[in-house]
Amino acid sequence: MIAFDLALAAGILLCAVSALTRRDRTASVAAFMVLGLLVALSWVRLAAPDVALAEAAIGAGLTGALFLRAARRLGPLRPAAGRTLAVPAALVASGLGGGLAWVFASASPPAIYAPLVAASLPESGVSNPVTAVLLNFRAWDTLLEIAVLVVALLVANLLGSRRLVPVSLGEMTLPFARIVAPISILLAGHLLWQGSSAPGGAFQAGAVLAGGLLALVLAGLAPTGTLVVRGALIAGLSGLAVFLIAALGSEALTGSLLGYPNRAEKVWIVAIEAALTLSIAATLCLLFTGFEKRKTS
Amino acid sequence: MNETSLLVSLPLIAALVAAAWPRAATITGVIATLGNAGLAVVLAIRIGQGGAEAEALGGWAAPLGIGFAADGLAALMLVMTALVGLGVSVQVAGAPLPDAGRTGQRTAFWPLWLATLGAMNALFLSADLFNLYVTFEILGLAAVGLTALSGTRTALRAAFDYLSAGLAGSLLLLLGVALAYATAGRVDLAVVPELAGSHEGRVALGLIFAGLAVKAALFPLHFWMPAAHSSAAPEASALLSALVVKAAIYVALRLSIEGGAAVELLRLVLAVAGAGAMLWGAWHALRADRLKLLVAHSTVAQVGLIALAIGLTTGARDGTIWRAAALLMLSHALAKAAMFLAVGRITEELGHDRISGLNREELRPGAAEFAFAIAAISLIGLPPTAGFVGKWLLLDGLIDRGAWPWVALVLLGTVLSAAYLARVVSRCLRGGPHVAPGARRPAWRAGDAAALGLATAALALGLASALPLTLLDATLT
Amino acid sequence: MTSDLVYHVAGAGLLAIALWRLATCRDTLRRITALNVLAIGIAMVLLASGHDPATGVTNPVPQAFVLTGIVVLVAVTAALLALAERLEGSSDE
Amino acid sequence: MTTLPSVLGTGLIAAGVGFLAVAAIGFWRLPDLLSRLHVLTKADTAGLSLVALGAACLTGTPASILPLGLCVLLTAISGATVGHLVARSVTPRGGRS
Repeated sequence: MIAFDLALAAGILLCAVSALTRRDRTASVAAFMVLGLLVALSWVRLAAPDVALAEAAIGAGLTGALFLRAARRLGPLRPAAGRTLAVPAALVASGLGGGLAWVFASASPPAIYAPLVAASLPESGVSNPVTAVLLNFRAWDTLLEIAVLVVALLVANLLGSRRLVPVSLGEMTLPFARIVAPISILLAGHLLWQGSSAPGGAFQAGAVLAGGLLALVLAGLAPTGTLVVRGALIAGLSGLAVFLIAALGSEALTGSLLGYPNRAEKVWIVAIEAALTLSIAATLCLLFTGFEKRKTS
Repeated sequence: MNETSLLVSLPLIAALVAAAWPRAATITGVIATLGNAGLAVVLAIRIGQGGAEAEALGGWAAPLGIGFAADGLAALMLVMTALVGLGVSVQVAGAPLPDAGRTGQRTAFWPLWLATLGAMNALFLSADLFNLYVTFEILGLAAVGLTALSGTRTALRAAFDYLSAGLAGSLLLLLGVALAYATAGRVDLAVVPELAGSHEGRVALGLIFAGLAVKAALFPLHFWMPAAHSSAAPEASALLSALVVKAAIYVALRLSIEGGAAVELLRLVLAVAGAGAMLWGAWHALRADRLKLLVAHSTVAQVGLIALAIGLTTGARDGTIWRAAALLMLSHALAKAAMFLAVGRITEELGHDRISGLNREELRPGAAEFAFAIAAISLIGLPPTAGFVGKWLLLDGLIDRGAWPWVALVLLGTVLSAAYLARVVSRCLRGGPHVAPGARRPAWRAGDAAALGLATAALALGLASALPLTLLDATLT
Repeated sequence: MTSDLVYHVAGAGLLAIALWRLATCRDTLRRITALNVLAIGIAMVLLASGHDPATGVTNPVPQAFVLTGIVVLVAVTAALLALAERLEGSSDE
Repeated sequence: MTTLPSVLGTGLIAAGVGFLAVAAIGFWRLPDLLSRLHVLTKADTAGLSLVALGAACLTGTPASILPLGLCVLLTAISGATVGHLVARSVTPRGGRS
């Protein structure tokens, strides 16, 4: 398998160089998306399927889509003014990279988390350790992470980012959207439910759902009125609201912020995750489609 | 319910309410800011009397879970944030609304400010390195929103540079946290002394400090800051300069207290960078032609002074220098917020902020000029302000150690800050023959009250500096 | 040579490429891409550190860190791109 | 280990990978966009279906056949749609090809 790892690593580095040096914006974004998929593959090799799912859906898929939108709107890359810093910068960067590789490879973490997770997993209410960490042991991180999504939504709203107006793609795309959207809903539900015992969870499910919604929007099948955008904004905000209310509610019940009541942990976790899935899907969708219809170009 | 939980959750809930119902944004924002101030004061009183508190979120003890550490230093920072927030909220809520564009700006201001508040509170309480990274991301994004609030092209450009610099800083921090995990196997704050004991750990701490330096706009990584702070709306500049920059400084202070004597080299670098920032910021403030730019460059210089103080901390908890650093942070926050609000008012009255145009005949100096002068006194460090007490403690500690070169540097920085602030104060407080007999007085606005209130607080804290100092005694060991 | 070492080196390589690009390029979209590559590099070294070659299991805590990092990054990227697009639009006006 | 399903599965996967390799070579060597599309859409769908079929033979559980079938369905339909859209974007407006 070492040969596969080496080939994968080489492919990853090649894609990164290509994504950061190609002069054609679309080619560079395409290289970035391939990079995301290869990286997801490498994370399967590193025994992190939860992360691989999220990277493929969010890192490669949605980020790539955002980059494509921006590449279209920003226009072609302007030729840079003659700068001669490239060679010294490359030397410094490769020195730094070499140093970091050496430092990271020589450090080996003492096993502190693994035994703690193993000992606490039965009390967490779920059997997938990653979900247990995300929604129980370190749920406060996750709550703040949802807050980051909300603030990004607020900033995009403030900027009045231009709304994506779907061009007519012809009726050949209709069957695609009509099949993909329901499947994505099913898949999101499956990932959400599966997350408590196997790879999956709110983020992966939310990203898949957002993908299905975007297929509908791009095929022109979804309503795009001002009221719909406003509803989506409220839905995007509601995930954090539910999480915060659950945090304070659990404190009222058990005396500890985000300390779920005994033996009811799974109910709390799945309820929070369900709210997060919807809200993440709405947020990611809105971040891609934008808010305001503006006349410029 | 516990004050700490409410301090971190109420601002976020209020931010959601303000975002979902723009019409109720102002009232929600004012109530939440008031409530937050009350909670912060209650918590500070309890900690001052009962000592530091630690809490394990969800009942999961560190290192697996995330802990809250509510000690004297954190409580002081919480109160500082609450006070500055109150002042700025008064200014925004009381500002007249000449046109519809301003209304939109004001409704967009509240959710962003409340998210900033929630993130700051979470950051001050957090005792976990990865959790700190996430709070920094909220803070960075919300601050960028505040920068872009005015919607002008310069503001957007500054917001973009700010966000990309901030993201680069966060990623450096995250790299450091990753290396901390790879070295020590855990990322709670108690790991810092352990990190300081190995080569890999010291590299990790170095990366974390580098990320913090970008976020605090520490020389020579300050390139993004003067533009961002001078092109934003005055209330946003006040928040960014007085509070958001402090978040990174606070974490640097916290880490160097936790790290003890073992992070000596890092602290030396910090002190040198601080000295550089002090001189560079002062030089540019002396040459600035616009008032807002002068105040923004003075932030670079003042942050440099605080970084210098943190760098010269010996790490021992009984030392005076870290107390000086904490007090300087507090006084700078109050004075700088007052200054930016005053500048906003002066600009509003004059229609420009050119320093050469502050000598005017047709307009008498008003409350804003007065507030600016008091804030300047505190920033320079003249008695009886909080800035004076901070600098006195710093010099006292340095003289005790016989660190004369550093004493000279601090004094030089003080002289320079007096020089650049005098450029403004000497012009705008001139009365007598310069003012024409029929000169009008500027109208009284909420912004004046806010600026005066904050400046007075900086003054009063100097007289009552025993309060923050006793609070600092309750810092976690 | 183990596969962990391969991914450590690959992650550090990503970091180096991204840092080099950040230092030498002024184009907004390129810089945002470089920041994303930087984040992927960090995630890779973090996961490789959490991987235990003896048992073949990766520690769930760094996995959760990386998941959080991915979501945070897409949020910040979306905000940065919205700003970049807005900047481009306002220069034309 | 050398039961009939495992031999069959390995053979099918090898055949699928062969298809994909041919598609990749075609994509690399063919001169213009339309012929490249032609190669990609067909050979890819066939290659992936063969790989999925092989994988189904190797695992042999009904629980794994459903997601594999879903994979094939989604790739087939998205490949066809994307191919159509790319072709449309280079065809002159109003022109029928």
